Amino acid sequence: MILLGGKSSTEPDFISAVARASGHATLLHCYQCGKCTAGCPLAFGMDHKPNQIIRLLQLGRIKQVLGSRAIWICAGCWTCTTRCPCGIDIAQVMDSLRVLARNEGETVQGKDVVSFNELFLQSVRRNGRVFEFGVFMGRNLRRRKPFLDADLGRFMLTRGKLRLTAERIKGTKEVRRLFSRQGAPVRNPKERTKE
Amino acid sequence: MPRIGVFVCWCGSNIGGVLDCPAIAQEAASFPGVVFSTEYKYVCSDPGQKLIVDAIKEHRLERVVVASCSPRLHEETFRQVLRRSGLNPYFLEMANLREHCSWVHPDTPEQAQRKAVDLVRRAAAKAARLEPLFPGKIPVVRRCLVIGGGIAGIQTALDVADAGLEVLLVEREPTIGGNMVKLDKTFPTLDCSACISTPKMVAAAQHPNIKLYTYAQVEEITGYIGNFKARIRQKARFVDHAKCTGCGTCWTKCPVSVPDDFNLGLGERGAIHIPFPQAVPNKPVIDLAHCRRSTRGKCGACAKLCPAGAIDYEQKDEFIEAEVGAIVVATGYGLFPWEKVYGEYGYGRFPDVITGLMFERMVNASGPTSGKIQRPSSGKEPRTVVFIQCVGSRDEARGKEYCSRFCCMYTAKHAHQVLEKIPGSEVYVFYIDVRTFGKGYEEFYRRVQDEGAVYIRGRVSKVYQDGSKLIVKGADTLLGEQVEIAADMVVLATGAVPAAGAADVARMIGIPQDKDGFFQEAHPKLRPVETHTGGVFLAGTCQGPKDIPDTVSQASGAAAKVCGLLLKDELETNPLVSRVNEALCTGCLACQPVCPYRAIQPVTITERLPGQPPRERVVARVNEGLCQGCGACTVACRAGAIDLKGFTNKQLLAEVDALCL
Amino acid sequence: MKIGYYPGCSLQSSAKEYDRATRLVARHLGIQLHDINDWNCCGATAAHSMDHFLAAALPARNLIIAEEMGLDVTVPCAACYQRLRLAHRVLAENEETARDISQLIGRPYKGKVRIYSLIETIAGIGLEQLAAQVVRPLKELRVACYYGCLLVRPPGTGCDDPENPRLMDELLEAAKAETLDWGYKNECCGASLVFSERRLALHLIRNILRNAVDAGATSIACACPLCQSNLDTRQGQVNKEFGTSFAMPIFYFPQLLGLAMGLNPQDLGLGMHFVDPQRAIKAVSG
Amino acid sequence: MSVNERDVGTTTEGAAWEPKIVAFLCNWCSYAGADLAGVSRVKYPANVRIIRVPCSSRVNPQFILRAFERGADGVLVAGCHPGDCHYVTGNYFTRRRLTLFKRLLEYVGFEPERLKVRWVSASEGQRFAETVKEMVDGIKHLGPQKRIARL
Repeated sequence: MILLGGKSSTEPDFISAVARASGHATLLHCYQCGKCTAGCPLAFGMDHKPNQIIRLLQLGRIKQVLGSRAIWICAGCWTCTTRCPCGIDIAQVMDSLRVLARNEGETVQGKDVVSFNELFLQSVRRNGRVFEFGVFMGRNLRRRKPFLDADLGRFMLTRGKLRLTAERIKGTKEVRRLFSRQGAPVRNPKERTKE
Repeated sequence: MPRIGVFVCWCGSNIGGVLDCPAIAQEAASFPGVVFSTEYKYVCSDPGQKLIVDAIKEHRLERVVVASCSPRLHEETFRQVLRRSGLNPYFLEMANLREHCSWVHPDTPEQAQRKAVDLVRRAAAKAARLEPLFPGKIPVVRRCLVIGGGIAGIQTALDVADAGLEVLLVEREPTIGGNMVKLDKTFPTLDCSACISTPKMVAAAQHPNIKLYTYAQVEEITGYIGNFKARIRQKARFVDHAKCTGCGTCWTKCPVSVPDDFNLGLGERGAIHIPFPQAVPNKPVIDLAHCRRSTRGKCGACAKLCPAGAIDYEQKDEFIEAEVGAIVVATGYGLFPWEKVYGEYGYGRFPDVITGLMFERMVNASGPTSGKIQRPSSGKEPRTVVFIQCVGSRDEARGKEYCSRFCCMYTAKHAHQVLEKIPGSEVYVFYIDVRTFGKGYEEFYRRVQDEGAVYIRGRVSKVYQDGSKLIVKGADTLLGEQVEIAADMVVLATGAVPAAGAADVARMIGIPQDKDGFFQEAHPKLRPVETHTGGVFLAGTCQGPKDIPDTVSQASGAAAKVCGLLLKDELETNPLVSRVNEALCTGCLACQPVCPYRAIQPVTITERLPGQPPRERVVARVNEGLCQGCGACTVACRAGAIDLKGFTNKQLLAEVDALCL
Repeated sequence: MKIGYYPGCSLQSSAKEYDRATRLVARHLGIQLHDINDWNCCGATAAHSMDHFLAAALPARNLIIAEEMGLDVTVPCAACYQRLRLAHRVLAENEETARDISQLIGRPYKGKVRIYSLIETIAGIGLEQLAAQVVRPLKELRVACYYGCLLVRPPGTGCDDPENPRLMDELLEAAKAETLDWGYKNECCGASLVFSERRLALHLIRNILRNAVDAGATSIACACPLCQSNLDTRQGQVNKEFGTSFAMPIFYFPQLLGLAMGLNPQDLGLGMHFVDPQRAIKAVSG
Repeated sequence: MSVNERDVGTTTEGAAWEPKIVAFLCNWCSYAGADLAGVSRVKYPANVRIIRVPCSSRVNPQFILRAFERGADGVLVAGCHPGDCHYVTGNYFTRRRLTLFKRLLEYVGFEPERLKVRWVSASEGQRFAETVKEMVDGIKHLGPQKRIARL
């Protein structure tokens, strides 16, 4: 049951945060044609389909959105954005939702994704580049599945495709400085300013 | 027996590819009366027509049979050929060998051939019995009656009057302006409704060619196209408008206070009142049912105070008889009576559940709240407003099946007005589909969403009062979840229905209504302003729900039709009408009630039979201006006195005989 | 022709053969690739899901360096390409972010660098010139060009029409390969999901392979290390999961161009694939 | 040769018999519907012969009787759908009159299937064709009409 009106459950700050990052004016324009869902290669695996995510956002259903598996299943293929008749950057909305979910600590459904991404960024932060082998091993250790994709690892190793030591760039200091500003707001270029 | 010529057309391979046209022509030559028979590739072509003209001359033909395509296509073409040849154009009969034969029986050419011969024999049999027919001429009264003084009636009246024709504009309310003048702002441009309609009202009232009757009703229409007679009842106003200056003393001092119908009960007015400050005419009427002088026998305040001495409690209804050549019906729409049907929305018991039109009056600066949006229950400003669309519309079970067309847009406009006038307010709109068909409409709808209106796809199931709140139970069908809103005010988008009394108007004029009671146009696409009754046209929402631009367009369309009719010197009548053989008529008048056009009236004739004294008796007579030629009366006549020209009993029986050889 | 080269992390390990083939083909065609000095990871595919600032800032450093070198940039990896393009746009349209990044790195970005996908760069020398280099026409190769997502989307950032990209097809047609019009050329392969939602990703891979087979393809060409490794190395898992028997060689398009230009298959890294491409290569050579 | 010939019944003399049907069609709906069947090339048996009348209410039961007297095996009267009459109410009279007339025929022992009253609009070419087909099939089943003899 969605309760609205008076002391409604809408939280304008949150919606505007998503909107700021994803094209404010157009988010409200969604008329639920479903084209995003129709073209989404992963909609079959989602609990809330992409159009429903937008709908829930229009109604301010934050908990439902952040708690959904869908935002972590989105592969970021941008098919939805490319075809949306309302010009809504749905892929960017999904990205924003993942960022917000992590900020809010709502990552139960996406813990594998977040964990992998953290390892990835740690690697970049440390070396300036991603150390693939390190990330994969780290992931397997975190998930306590040391031999996940071991067949692939073996194959890569025999083809000389897996570096076993990290390569560090010279400008790691600069890269670390960039990391120091994590969380700074970035307005989506698609956002239309209202004035 | 007249001399008949038969012309069989191949229509290229359309007929010639299936039927043996020379064989048909050959066989036709043996039919009674046929003195000439031939075939040709395209009889409708120039050389084909010349063939007929020449044959008429050469063979002294008196009747012509063309066996080709459907008469619905080329009957008029060939009638002109006869006219050019000096024959009466009604001496033509066609056999439909294409649509009814070659095109539908290509697989059975032998049977088709036999059928074709039969069809030509039928045509020849009828042709032998055709009589010359002559269209009559009737004069035209150059005056137009417009029934209904809303924006449609006003627009038609102005356009017709501007063309130099006289107009009688009749409105039953004390002011013209109709529903439009009650509205606040109009979508999608948000221009003020009164600002754009009151100048037109004034223009109509002041136009030298327009005679305005307000507080008046058309009670009877007789006559026919070009020559109608209208009887108009001018209801007693109890105020002599010739003396009244519209100073306003009376209506400010009237001690009576009753719910104001113009404001849909949201405000109050006196017994002597004008509907609204810009009313046209800007002079009051006394509502006798509430006048204290009438109910209690004492008061008379208005009469005492009137400086012009215009109050006349003894005034009586008056009647005006007028001749008009054309009638435009512009009686408008009313609102679906939701209080009788929608118990789940409270049957009108909850004061804060209002209709869209009430909202219009409320948000109108000259309305009962001076433009303040407030809860009728408390006078307080609502914070959360819920709009419910399609109340009465698109509800086959209890309302109307159709879409009322303008509600989506006025609801969007209301949402905009709430958000604009009440900062921080919440607006929810429950809809089934949002239909924004007009120019700039979709853009307006989007703008309202930008302003924060939350649209929820689903129909509200129930509204109930919970303390000072209204609980609205709906569903978001896009999410498949139930929705509950605690609202301060609920606005219902009640659909449009024909104006009260539309059925009486239809009966009075003799025009059909559709299944929903709207007046039926002659053709839904190609004759949208005409009716099946000659000289009667439709304008605006009486024909079906429409928005203001469409209403005004149709009104101007109706005006153009009126001008097209009334600017002629005289009208040609359709000669295919019924006629009474008065010698056979017994005067039983069984024919009269079956006539849909009331074209049959009894007349008294003086009969002089040889050797007897003249005697008077009643017979039926057909008014050829009214008769449309259906022939229903011919069957009702027991004496066989009525026949239909062009489709006579003799002709039809001959056709039957020819087909059943 | 001289151009900056941003290989990206994958081309140093899991997509080594893409790097090798690119460098060989470029040299053969007279394109001088200059590696961006001390380039860093663009952040794909993690940064944009974690932090919008980082998503712009990481690629930005590479753009600043390229600008200092006075070079435009060509990018073989579709993900890196998209990230660099998007960052370029954010820097151009969002002054505040651009200023912050410049301050952190200590050098400004003027927005002069133009970013090309490798496909565009090779196409830039002209299809006729390319055809003139062909010594071993790819006649027997029925190839489905697979563009995936990041190369062509979102519109305005992609290097070709997002719904019906043709650039890669044209390159391979110049090498006399038979290219196919097929429905999945721009569908997602789910590479970014393969570590968290393996089963879903396998679904997408299966669909792409099936559509290519149905269209009559004997091989797939791609321009993205994520797509290639997903379609190639996961084929075994797909076959196991769905009981299929795909054995579709997945090439990087410069490998095929290299073959056509008579370069050594071993040097082009054609022995480094999971699905053995020998049959396809033999068909060409034979 | 044709599909129809397979179904042809025989008279007592043994010659091929094809039922003859007279159809009275109102000018505004049903005649136009039959025209549409032609324009759309919807095929139907060639047994029907059409007489155009302005309105179905012009059809006097006398015409129907005359057709049967002269040997018609069936009569079809078709007009606009009730409520859609070009002449407002004409087809209501048709409905009332012919219902009564049909009962009368039935009462004197005449097969009521031989007289059909149908509503066919100008847009119902298909429906017109189907009506004819249905009627021809039904009358073939009944055999030649002999009950109402020539006077």
